[in-house]
Amino acid sequence: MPTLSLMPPEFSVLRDENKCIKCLACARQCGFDAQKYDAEDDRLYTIDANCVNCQRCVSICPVGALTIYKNPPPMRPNAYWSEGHLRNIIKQAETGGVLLTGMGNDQPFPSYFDRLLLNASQVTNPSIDPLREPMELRTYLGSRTEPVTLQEGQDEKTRTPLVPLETPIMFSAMSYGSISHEAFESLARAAKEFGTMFNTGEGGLPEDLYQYADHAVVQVASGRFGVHTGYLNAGRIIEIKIGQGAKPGIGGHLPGEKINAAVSATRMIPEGTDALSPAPHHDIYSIEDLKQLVFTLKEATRYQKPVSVKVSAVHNVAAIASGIARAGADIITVDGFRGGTGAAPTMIRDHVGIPIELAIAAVDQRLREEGIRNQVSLVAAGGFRSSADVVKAIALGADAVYIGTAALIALGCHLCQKCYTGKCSWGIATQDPYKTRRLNPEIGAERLYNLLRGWSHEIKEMLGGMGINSIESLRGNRLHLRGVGLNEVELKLLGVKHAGEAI
Amino acid sequence: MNYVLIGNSVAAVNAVAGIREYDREGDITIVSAENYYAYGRPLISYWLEQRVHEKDLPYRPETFFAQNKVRVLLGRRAVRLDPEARQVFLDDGESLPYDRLLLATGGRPLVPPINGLTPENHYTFMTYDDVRRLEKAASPGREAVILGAGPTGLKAMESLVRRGVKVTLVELADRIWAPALDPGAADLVTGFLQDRGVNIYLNDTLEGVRQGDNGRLDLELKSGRRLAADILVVAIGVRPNVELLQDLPGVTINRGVAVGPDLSTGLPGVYAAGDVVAGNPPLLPHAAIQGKIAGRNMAGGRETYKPVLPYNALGILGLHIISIGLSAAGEGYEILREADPAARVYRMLVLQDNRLVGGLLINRIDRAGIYRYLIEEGIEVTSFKDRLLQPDFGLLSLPDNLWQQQLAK
Amino acid sequence: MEVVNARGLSYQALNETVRSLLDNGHRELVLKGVNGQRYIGAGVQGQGRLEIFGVPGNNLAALMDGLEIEVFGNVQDGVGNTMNDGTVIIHGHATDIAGYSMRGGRIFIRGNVGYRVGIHMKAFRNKNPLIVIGGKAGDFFGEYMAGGTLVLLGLDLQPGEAIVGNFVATGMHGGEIFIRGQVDPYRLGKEVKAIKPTAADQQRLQDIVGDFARYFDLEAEKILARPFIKLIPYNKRPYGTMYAY
Amino acid sequence: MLREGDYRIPSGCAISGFINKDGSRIDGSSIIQSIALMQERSNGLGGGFAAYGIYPEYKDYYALHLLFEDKISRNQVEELIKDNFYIEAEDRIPTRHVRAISKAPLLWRYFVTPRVSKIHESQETEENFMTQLVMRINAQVNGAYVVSSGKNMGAFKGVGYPEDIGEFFRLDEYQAYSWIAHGRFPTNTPGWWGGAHPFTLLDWSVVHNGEVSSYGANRRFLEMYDYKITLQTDTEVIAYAVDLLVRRHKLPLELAARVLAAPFWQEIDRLPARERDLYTRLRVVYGSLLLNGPFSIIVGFSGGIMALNDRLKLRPLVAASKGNTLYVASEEAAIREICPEVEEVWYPRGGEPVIGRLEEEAQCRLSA
Amino acid sequence: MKKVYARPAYCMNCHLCEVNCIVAHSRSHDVFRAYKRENLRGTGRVIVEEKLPLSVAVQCRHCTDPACVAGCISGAMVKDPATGIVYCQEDKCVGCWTCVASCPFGAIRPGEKNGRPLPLKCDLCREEGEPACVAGCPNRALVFEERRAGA
Repeated sequence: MPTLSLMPPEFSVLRDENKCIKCLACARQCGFDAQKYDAEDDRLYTIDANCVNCQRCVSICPVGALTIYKNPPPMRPNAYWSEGHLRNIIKQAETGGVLLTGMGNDQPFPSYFDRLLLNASQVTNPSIDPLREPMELRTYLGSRTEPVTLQEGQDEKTRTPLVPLETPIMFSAMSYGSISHEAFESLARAAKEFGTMFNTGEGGLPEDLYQYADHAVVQVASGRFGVHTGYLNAGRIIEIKIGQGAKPGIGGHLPGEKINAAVSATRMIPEGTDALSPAPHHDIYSIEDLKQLVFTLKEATRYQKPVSVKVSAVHNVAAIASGIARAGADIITVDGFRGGTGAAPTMIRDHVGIPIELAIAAVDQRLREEGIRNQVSLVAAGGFRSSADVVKAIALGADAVYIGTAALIALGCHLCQKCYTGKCSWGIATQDPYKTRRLNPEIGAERLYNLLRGWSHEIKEMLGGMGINSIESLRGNRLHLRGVGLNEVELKLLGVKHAGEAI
Repeated sequence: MNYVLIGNSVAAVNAVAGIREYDREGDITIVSAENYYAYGRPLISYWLEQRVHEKDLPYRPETFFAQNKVRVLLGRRAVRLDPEARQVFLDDGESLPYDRLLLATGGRPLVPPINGLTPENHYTFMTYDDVRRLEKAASPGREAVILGAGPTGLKAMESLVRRGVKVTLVELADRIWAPALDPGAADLVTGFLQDRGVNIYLNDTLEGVRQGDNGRLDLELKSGRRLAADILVVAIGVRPNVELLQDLPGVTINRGVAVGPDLSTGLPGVYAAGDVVAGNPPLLPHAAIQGKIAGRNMAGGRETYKPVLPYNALGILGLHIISIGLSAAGEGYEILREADPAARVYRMLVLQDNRLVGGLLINRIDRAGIYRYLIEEGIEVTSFKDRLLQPDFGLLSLPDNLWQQQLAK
Repeated sequence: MEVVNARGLSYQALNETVRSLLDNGHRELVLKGVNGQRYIGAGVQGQGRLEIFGVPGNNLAALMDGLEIEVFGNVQDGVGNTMNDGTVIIHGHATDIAGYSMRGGRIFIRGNVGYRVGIHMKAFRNKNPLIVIGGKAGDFFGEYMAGGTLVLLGLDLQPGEAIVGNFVATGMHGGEIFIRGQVDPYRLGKEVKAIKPTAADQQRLQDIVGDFARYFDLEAEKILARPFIKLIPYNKRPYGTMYAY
Repeated sequence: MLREGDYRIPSGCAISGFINKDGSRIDGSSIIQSIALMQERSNGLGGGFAAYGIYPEYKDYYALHLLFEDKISRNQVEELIKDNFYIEAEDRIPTRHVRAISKAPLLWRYFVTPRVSKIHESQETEENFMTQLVMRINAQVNGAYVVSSGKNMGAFKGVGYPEDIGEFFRLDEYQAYSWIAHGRFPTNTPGWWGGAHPFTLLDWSVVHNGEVSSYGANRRFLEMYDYKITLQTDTEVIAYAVDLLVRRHKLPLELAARVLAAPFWQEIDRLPARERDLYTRLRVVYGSLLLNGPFSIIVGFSGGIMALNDRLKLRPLVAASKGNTLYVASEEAAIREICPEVEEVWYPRGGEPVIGRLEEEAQCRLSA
Repeated sequence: MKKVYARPAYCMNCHLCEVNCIVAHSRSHDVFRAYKRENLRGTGRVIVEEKLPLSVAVQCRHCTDPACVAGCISGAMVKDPATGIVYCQEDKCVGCWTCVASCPFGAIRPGEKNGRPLPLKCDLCREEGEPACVAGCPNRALVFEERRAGA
């Protein structure tokens, strides 16, 4: 590090001394050493340069004495050379490293969710009141055998069982290691309580959480961390992770300092060693290799587990999805470019991949054109911010969605994007035992449950408005969507009409 | 069931509570030699210095006795016990039959035979009556000599000093409060008192008292020193009031009354608690605990009294001292010590075989009870010995299973 | 001993047969006429022994947890993929990605192996995966290795023939690789260094090569007569300094 | 021409139908009478009928009812028909002048049988071959529309009140064992002859009241199975859904009804294991065919009719019987109008199909 | 009886229990006044002990046979027979601190209020229902519940 850093503090913490009672909670809770206490002088002070605006101190302060301000831009405002560009250059000039970041793409690319509007019934057909009438959100994931015959049970020995979800919202893959045991457990508990699924990510399933395995999607990623038959058989769904929306085409490195005893036991690797996930699975260099892994996993679990394949939303995603369906996957998970992550090279996160809305539309359409849509479930992930986003995704053609960032926000995440430092003040993206205990899984699970409850009810309201009382009548029902401010290509890709056009 | 409690102090009151845990209906009679409802005896020094008023003296509110349906006979003395007939006779001839009897007669000040010493020319420091009498004499500017620099003498000293009396302490031992303070601590306290104008004579005692001029006393010490004083307080110890059981077959008197683990005396239905019990330190907590247990056992409980180590908390002129167990031990023990003379802080722990056996804390007494717990339970401290005197010593300094067990209580 | 004729059976049928025989307590199975059936032994837990005659298909012994498999013939890609425990003895060659992400157990290959063999192997607790290769290996040997042991013997090399390809052990951050003979430094990934085996290593090599020789009826002393080099990573965090924090 | 949005909408559609289970055939006057009673439910922008058993002399031929907006389209279609079929008979569909009916298109019918070589060429079953040809005409030939294409049945529909349409098509001259009828109140399709109900495919005919909100989902699902959706109406997708489920996927009609108006999960969860498994699979596999939103339909087919309500019963439906005749209609009065002395009247529950089939004997007689 | 139990696994060392305790035992019941006018900083009746990363709030266990009550020379410290709450009748306390020496948990600290001695110990916010420390614990590291002895 050069002796003189050219990096100006990004934030400034203001303490209202009139309010401050010097309880020192801020200093004890700051994960980034920005809040300090000088016992000798009985004085609290802040080191602005360290502040990442995670809001922990603001939230914990019992008297509301703290405010964090964004500092003015370090240089003359410039629409082209944005502050972000300047900061990145300075950081790299000082370190020579690859820029890292956490959470999802924060760049101002257009959001199609925000350009889609939903329909509602008026007169010619009734809206349905979800408070009064049954409103069904149950969704089954897996490959559907058709036609339905009157024979009982599975039609073929090599057909995997279907998996019900009580709401079409699952918790995205977030590995133990990248997030704390407490965060992980919160997700697991909430998934179980609500009747949906959480996803282990690529870090295995901690022994003490096997009680939630019936609601786990257990991931098999290129690093194969924690993958063994016990793990595969414990989970309800097996997911082969090919790619991740936040960083399509690249692997992941969980730094050795996050590999403590418990993480090491779960990942089944030595403590303190980097956990390196290569960009590709080195046993999958082609679609038929994917089929090989799909069936390796099915054989190893005696066809009792549906296999999902998760890919990033990239340019050719429709064709890739078709290949995945034909490779024997039961579920295709597509992760859009807004997907979050614990750590990704900034340039990759911000510039690779495509929006999930377009990916859903393209994949659903392609699978329908090929007549194989019913062979697979389509799960969408990557930046779902509200129940309206979920409804739009399902209307575009998804069976269900994953929420990751939204779930973390429910747990306390304030999107400071510093997950990769392992210092998370909220006890989420850290293994520091001083911080992980800040997230009581009881509370975490309740907050997640509440989120699912709220969103599910909103979905019911929206469905009811459309005159629909079952989620399957929404799936792929693009007539309930209208675009606003979209050009013809976009409308065509999304398969929707423009607002104002009749059916 | 008919309960008679002889004595009306801490042990008796706690016995009432103990009885009532088991027996809500039985008749309880308290025979009190004093004319007062039970009061905290240590409060007399506070009363004397007017930090506590008469209304605040009662150990329990008067309603306590009514609520617990206790008949209290004030100013009456039990003079004879007939264990065969299960009757106790009072000084006015009344006889009380009992099913269970508690001897909680406490002790009385030990006053040695000294030349010229008469009840009129000295004071003791144990009862409310003692201090009511002393109060009349203790006016500012007068001089007092206190014989004995144990806790009683020190509290008497404090209240007299606070009243403006000039005090001289005479102590037979080589240091004040020798059973509790090791030489280092005694030095600190002595210095503190001397700074506040208290005279202290060690290795000395009173040999003779003479009425001097102007009604003052002329005191002759063993060392030959002569002291003139207006007030003489004798505070050298306590003697158990065992007269009621004296010479009764089946009872062992060894200074105090010997009791079994259930606090029974050997006479059918007769229990004892408090200062009257042999081997019991004349300390309030001990009397309270014994009283409670004796009460329970009298009413059908089957509880064992596990002797509690002596411990004492004493404030003198703003200096706070807590002593626990073998707090003055020296040779043959492992001593951990921290002293900050400027702040008059002294903290010392006494260990034997890696277990705490005593502790002495002056002026920094936070968390003192944890040491007492370690001593009482005989807990091995090897693994956290280095933390014992750290400023942040607390439950978390103990091994995980211990603090977890403590917090689960 | 139960003999299964695999000729013409689909892999589903064959594996189902193998699993149910094992489930029913048969401990020794002989699979005859195997040709291309994949996933044999995949995910099977527990003890037992399979003898395979023919060429088993890809991902033989993948995710396997305890069986012993002896193959009288060559094997294809992915043998021992993510294997947890057990032993695979191959009286022939193996192709690419043998032992990928292997966590435990042992694979002995009499002949050569293909590309990316032993990559991403990891040790865990008492598990320390081992692959011993009689012949030579292709590129990316031991890439990303995080634990375990690779032994490359280079038997039967032609004069001038390289024992191993390029990019040996790139990204390696744990475990150890023993190569009998020398490797040109340019073939090594920048994350590893070659050192001389210690006496303890020699002792282990004796045991390992002893097993190998016993399985394939070779003379261990002769094999051990030639010196080995040992490859180990420089550190456990090969990419620790790559990022701007 | 009156179009939606021109005035307030007081009501919805009307449906009515009956079947003589003994196979006795009656003329179309009573079904006209029945549907006419419910004139308040329609707005003169559509009416139609389907009748079964009307062409006994051509019962082995597909009876193609076609409408053409011009001669060009007729020529195009006839060429297509000649290419693919033997034509046993053809004529203009007889009509009579009705003052309320105007701008009628050209209406023709052809009794045909597909050329075996063409079926082979298509590598399809005969029914699929027929279906695809019908869809090809509807989708590709501008101005032409196949009104019906089943055997021994026919659909008659147009813009106008149903009683006028019946009069126009001289339905009093046809004899059928089952009749279904529809009076229309379109709001979301313009009054076009082809858009009137019933909608048909092969033997299936569907009349329908209500608007399903799942149309987009239903439609996109059916498109996977090569149904060309041209009409933008719920009725069309209902007909195709029934065709897919019953003809192609071989589900009993009763179960097909359980797809269109699926039981709620809470009901399914309470079923005994075997049924639960079946119903779960039905919903999971065919969830996209759930008709969500209000509907009552009558489905006509060779040998029977089925009436069905949506699962919340958001639309009216009444059933009645007398002797061998099963009646279903939007309103009881529409039944009483033609059969005042019904023996039994009932109100089917939401999602519970009412099915009337020809008795076996009648079935044999009719197909003999 | 219902007591406050600490769940150290979730104690995050924020010390807000101390703040809430102080406010609850202040005259004003107002955080600013309690700290800035009444100067009550440091007078919490609950003590957060730290052995980072571990921390835990320690407070009176309201013992069945409280040593502090037995040891109290003035009868100020009592155990309410109805509620089981051990509390100090503040106007009776003379500040001998025998209670401090008695408590095996170190849960009583010597303090003072208005020049009078005051043992700082938890009284379960006698009149408040749920104790303030529990109500205000942001992570449910403190719970107010009935537990079986020995459980």
